[in-house]
Amino acid sequence: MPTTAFSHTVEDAVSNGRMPTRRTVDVVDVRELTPGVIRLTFRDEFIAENVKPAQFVNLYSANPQHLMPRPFGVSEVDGDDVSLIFAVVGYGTDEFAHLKGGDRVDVLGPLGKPFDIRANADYLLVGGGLGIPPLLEAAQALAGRDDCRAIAVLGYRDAHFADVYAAKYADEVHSIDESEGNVLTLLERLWPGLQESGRELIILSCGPTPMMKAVAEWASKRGVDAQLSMEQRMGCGYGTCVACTIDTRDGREKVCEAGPVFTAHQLGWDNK
Amino acid sequence: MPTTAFSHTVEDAVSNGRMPTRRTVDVVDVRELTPGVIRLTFRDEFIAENVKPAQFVNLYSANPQHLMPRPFGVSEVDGDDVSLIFAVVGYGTDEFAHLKGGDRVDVLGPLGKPFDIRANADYLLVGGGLGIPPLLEAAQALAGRDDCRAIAVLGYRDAHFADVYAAKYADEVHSIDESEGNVLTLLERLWPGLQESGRELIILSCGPTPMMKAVAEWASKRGVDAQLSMEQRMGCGYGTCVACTIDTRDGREKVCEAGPVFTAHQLGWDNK
Amino acid sequence: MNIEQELNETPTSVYAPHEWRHGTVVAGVPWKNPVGTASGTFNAYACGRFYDVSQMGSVTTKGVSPVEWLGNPGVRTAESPAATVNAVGLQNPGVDHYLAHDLPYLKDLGATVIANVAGHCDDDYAQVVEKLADSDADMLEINVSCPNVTHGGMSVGTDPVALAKLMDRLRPMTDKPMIVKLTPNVTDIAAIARAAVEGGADCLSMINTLVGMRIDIRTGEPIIANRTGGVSGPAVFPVGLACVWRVRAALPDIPIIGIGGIDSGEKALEYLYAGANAVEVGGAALYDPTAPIRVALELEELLDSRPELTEKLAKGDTWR
Amino acid sequence: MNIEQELNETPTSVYAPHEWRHGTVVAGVPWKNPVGTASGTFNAYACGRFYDVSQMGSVTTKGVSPVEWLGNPGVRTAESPAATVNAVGLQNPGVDHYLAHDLPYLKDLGATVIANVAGHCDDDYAQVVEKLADSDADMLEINVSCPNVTHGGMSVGTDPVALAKLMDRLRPMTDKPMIVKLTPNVTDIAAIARAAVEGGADCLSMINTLVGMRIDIRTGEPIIANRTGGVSGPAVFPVGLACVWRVRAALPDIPIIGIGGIDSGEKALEYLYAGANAVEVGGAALYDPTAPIRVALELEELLDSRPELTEKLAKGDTWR
Ligand SMILES: Cc1cc2nc3c(=O)[nH]c(=O)nc-3n(C[C@H](O)[C@H](O)[C@H](O)COP(=O)(O)OP(=O)(O)OC[C@H]3O[C@@H](n4cnc5c(N)ncnc54)[C@H](O)[C@@H]3O)c2cc1C
Ligand SMILES: Cc1cc2nc3c(=O)[nH]c(=O)nc-3n(C[C@H](O)[C@H](O)[C@H](O)COP(=O)(O)OP(=O)(O)OC[C@H]3O[C@@H](n4cnc5c(N)ncnc54)[C@H](O)[C@@H]3O)c2cc1C
Ligand SMILES: Cc1cc2nc3c(=O)[nH]c(=O)nc-3n(C[C@H](O)[C@H](O)[C@H](O)COP(=O)(O)O)c2cc1C
Ligand SMILES: Cc1cc2nc3c(=O)[nH]c(=O)nc-3n(C[C@H](O)[C@H](O)[C@H](O)COP(=O)(O)O)c2cc1C
Ligand code: FES
Ligand code: FES
Repeated sequence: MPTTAFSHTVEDAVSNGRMPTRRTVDVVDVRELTPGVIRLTFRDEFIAENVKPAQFVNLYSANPQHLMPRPFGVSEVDGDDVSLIFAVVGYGTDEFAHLKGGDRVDVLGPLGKPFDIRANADYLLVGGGLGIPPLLEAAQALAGRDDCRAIAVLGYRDAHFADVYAAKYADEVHSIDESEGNVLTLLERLWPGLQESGRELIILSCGPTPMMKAVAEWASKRGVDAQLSMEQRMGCGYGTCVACTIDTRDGREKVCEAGPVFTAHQLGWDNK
Repeated sequence: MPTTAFSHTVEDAVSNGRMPTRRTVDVVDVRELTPGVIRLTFRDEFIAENVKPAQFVNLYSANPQHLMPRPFGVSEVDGDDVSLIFAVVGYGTDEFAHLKGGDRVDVLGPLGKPFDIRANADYLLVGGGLGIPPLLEAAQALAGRDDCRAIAVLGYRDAHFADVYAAKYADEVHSIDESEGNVLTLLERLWPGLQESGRELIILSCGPTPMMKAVAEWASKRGVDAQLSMEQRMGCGYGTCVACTIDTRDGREKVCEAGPVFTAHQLGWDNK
Repeated sequence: MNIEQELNETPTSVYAPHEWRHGTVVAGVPWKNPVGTASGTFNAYACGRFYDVSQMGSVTTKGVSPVEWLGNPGVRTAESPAATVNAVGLQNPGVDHYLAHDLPYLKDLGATVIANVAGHCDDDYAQVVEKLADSDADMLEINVSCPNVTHGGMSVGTDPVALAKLMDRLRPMTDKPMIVKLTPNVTDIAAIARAAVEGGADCLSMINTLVGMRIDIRTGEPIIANRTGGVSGPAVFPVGLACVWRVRAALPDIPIIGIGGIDSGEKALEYLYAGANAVEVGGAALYDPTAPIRVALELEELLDSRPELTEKLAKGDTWR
Repeated sequence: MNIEQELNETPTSVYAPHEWRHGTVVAGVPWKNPVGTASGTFNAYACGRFYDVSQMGSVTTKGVSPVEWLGNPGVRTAESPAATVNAVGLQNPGVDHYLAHDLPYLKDLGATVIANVAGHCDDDYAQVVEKLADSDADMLEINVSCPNVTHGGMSVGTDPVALAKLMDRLRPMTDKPMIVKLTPNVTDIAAIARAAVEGGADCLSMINTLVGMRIDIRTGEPIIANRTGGVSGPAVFPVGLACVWRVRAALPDIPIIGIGGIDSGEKALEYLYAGANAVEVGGAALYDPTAPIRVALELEELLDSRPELTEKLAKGDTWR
């Protein structure tokens, strides 16, 4: 009952030099891309203005028995509209999948350390399944730039649900599903043409851990730097609880704060 | 997530000879009668058809941190529409007060033992504050009958929020607020005229315990039977948890099952 | 994978009769399904209005004492987050009334009945067990874990020596399977469990309620007249689960009935994976009268796709 | 009466500086208001992005050990109804890092700092206390109640003899007020509390987390790598409240910091009425970063209409 009397507005936070806390935002659109895969769009000016590729937002269930954050990478920003793409895997994602435009949902963000996008480079955006959303956001960030190329390399189990979003921003979209192979198949195929521009080639990747590991090793063998966006169960998503750690060469690090992006070297996946 | 695959329909229950369990119903109307006093109407055919005066229904919060039943006497039935009148006193009533037509709410009922309404009698419906709602329902039940008269005697703190509903059904409505006195003041005033019909006079009463006790003693002195609708904190509302007991001459009884209606004699308030 | 997809889409009635597909055996007693009702949240007549109580794996009746007990006065219940706090204090009409009314009523319906035995001292427990020894009850559950009585109840269930002594006395009095119901309000539940088993318990059930309270901020005083009460409901789920897990690790062979916070088939299944032989639904019935039968039906659908588990259950074995 | 009406309708900012109206004194240390942050759910840098942490009554930092600890592997957290289950295992960079970074950072901000002390054995605790003895920390909190480490932690906090022995060693090492943080996972919390006070504790804080767990029904295995973890959040509120109530009844004079499930000013107030001197907000910060400061502001409004209580608090006295 009482929490209503307190001001949580974004303006109040920003004018006091703070990051806005958890807040309720309007859901703009929810659609099913392929069975069990949902694209949800909500409106939040603060996130829309500040989010960078591979940063994530926490969504919160409207059911107060389900308190924990549900972190999702941002896949696209359009004005003040922020989109996520997620798979229905449990209680929270099932609840969010049943939201519709006009409903409301609680969010926090943007959170985490983004991909390090440098000038004058070619980017291979290597995504697998529900790891693809942050790479769409990376494609969008790269779309405006003359000094960079974005080549999306996407692997799916079956339906190529994200190709249409990748195609909006990436210079090239290559995708594959399990009937034909995986992202490594595509990388092998593309490799000969990739060195032509003479620019540095950088891999940004997100997907299942075995896939990212294989991608990192593939990259390492070819002297290509790779940045990998990791997942871990989170207690808070903003660095206060130390629940979300993974082991890196720098020690046991928080995925929500030191990550989600780590270099292949940090993860020890570069065979060095 | 999973509870949806099970059938809880009223028809299913009735056809199997069972009482329907907790179910979600449509809210038809919510209005504030006086500050902090709400009249809520929902649609439920089963309750509308079966409820008797002083029976109650459980409402449940939509917030799963608030699991306990909120019992409310039914104040009026109109077709399939069931109305309650309640004061905002805590979490649940505050939540229900903010519902509006078109929302949904979970209910269980009708529950408890009703007033014993016998033929050929005059009824004094003596209510105080938020004890008035079940007496409105009693007035409605008596309204159709030629062999009975219903005389409402209503006490309020200030605003006479229920008079308009009492007047729809009762033969007479007398009301008073604290600036002038209490229901005893009215009873004293009415007493000389009450014996004229020659029919048995019966008091049905609901309100704060001290008021009901005073009414019972007033009645006892005059040889008038009194039935009193009691309140107790409830764990279930349907007789399974033994949380809601009060002490009576018959022992420690469940208010939700042996009551809420008890006779003045059962309560030991008849000085016999 | 969406858990929801594991559930049958055809509505199953909580009211209609049902052919159970996955029965089990608990300490030698067959249960139609692995879901019972917990003591104190089940009343044969009240619950029977809503569903056919004989459809449950078992039903456990309210704690019964040698003579009528009036329980605690005043307000007995308060809400807490995802839970309730109760201090009924074992009000019941006594064992003779139980033998004359509730027990025959339930047996006539065809229910598998566990009689929950309450006492303020060893003599009380012994008197009740003596009267139930040759009754129609299928199992006896010795409640040494009620937090809301001053004597007996939890004071025995927190002391392995006192518990062993009590069991030494009760065990020879009957051939019926004897369950000891444990409290989570102890430093080492495995030690208490061991004492119960050494004393001859055929089965353990856990958990009873956690000690808790609420205060009314209008008055600054406790809401419940007894001041503290027992916390039950979804909030206690992870605590009950950990108790079963620990006791299973300490005692690989003793049958265990898992109780605490179960309000869905999934939660029941977690208890089975933690090593319980069966489960009971308690507080969920307070806000959803058909919760016990719904949980049984939900669990059944989840078990349909888990043949390794149902094979074990059918033999009275456990997952771990 | 509508509780909501007790709250000021003018929005109060969780971000802006605030003049506190109701301070208190805990074991001789002034707090700006009676609300602190609980250990392990507060990180100076992470929380400081959202609100001015120096505005809290106090802040308690994460358990600190003699050297860096890596904590538990793998998945460390799981959801449970109105709660979370965590098994971090006291990961921290060690006391030297703490003295070089976190502590000066917080003191520079003007925060009242409680340093939470962790150890696997008595020597560990002693090494940390020795280093903190002359530090800028305002209070030391000896964490003998972490359920997620194999040695030390809860094993000391469940044994009055071991606890008294530890306190005998630590007490003479510093003049700083020493808080002992108690676990609810014991049969008799008052006995442990007494041992702590006899060993020289200036203050008690309670509760740490309840032992609990969750199992993934897809695999049948525990979600958390450590298998069991500590339950915190709204679900544990009535348990924490009852612990404070019982310890206050047993020890009328010892300062107590109430912790467990606090997510609103009302819940904080219940702890004060149960006899706590002050409270701390833990798990609520995990799903609402500004929960601690919001609770402090909500409590302040509730205290405005309770002068008898605020007078006591101002003197460091308690309601009961
Ligand atoms: C940085 C980050 C970015 C992510 N981005 C995406 C994305 O863009 N699209 C997408 O489909 N998924 C993404 N995930 C995974 C997503 O967070 C989980 O699928 C989701 O939280 C599951 O919630 P649930 O309530 O349905 O599952 P439940 O099992 O009901 O959730 C219970 C708890 O476990 C946590 N949890 C369950 N599964 C996971 C998981 N795989 N990873 C982390 N936490 C989990 C939940 O957050 C919640 O706290 C991301 C995870 C992280 C850490
Ligand atoms: C048989 C019966 C009929 C009732 N009929 C009416 C009515 O017609 N109109 C009306 O205004 N009120 C009625 N009440 C009282 C009403 O149930 C409570 O005011 C209401 O439950 C308070 O809920 P809350 O969530 O706002 O309070 P909270 O304090 O948030 O509720 C917490 C718990 O305490 C219980 N509780 C709190 N106050 C009371 C109380 N006074 N009596 C019983 N339980 C309480 C709640 O049901 C809930 O379980 C009736 C009570 C009973 C027992
Ligand atoms: C109102 C109430 C009364 C109870 N009475 C008894 C009892 O008589 N005997 C007993 O062994 N347990 C009793 N219990 C404990 C429950 O059987 C069960 O162990 C506990 O509530 C935990 O399960 P739950 O979370 O599913 O409710 C009672 C619980 C409640 C809520
Ligand atoms: C993620 C997490 C980490 C914790 N770490 C510590 C710790 O290092 N030291 C400690 O004394 N308590 C620790 N605790 C316990 C809390 O300080 C607090 O006592 C407990 O969570 C109960 O309060 P709550 O319900 O408000 O969370 C931790 C709790 C959580 C949730
Ligand atoms: S999730 Fe809490 S620190 Fe990362
Ligand atoms: S409220 Fe449960 S028996 Fe009356």
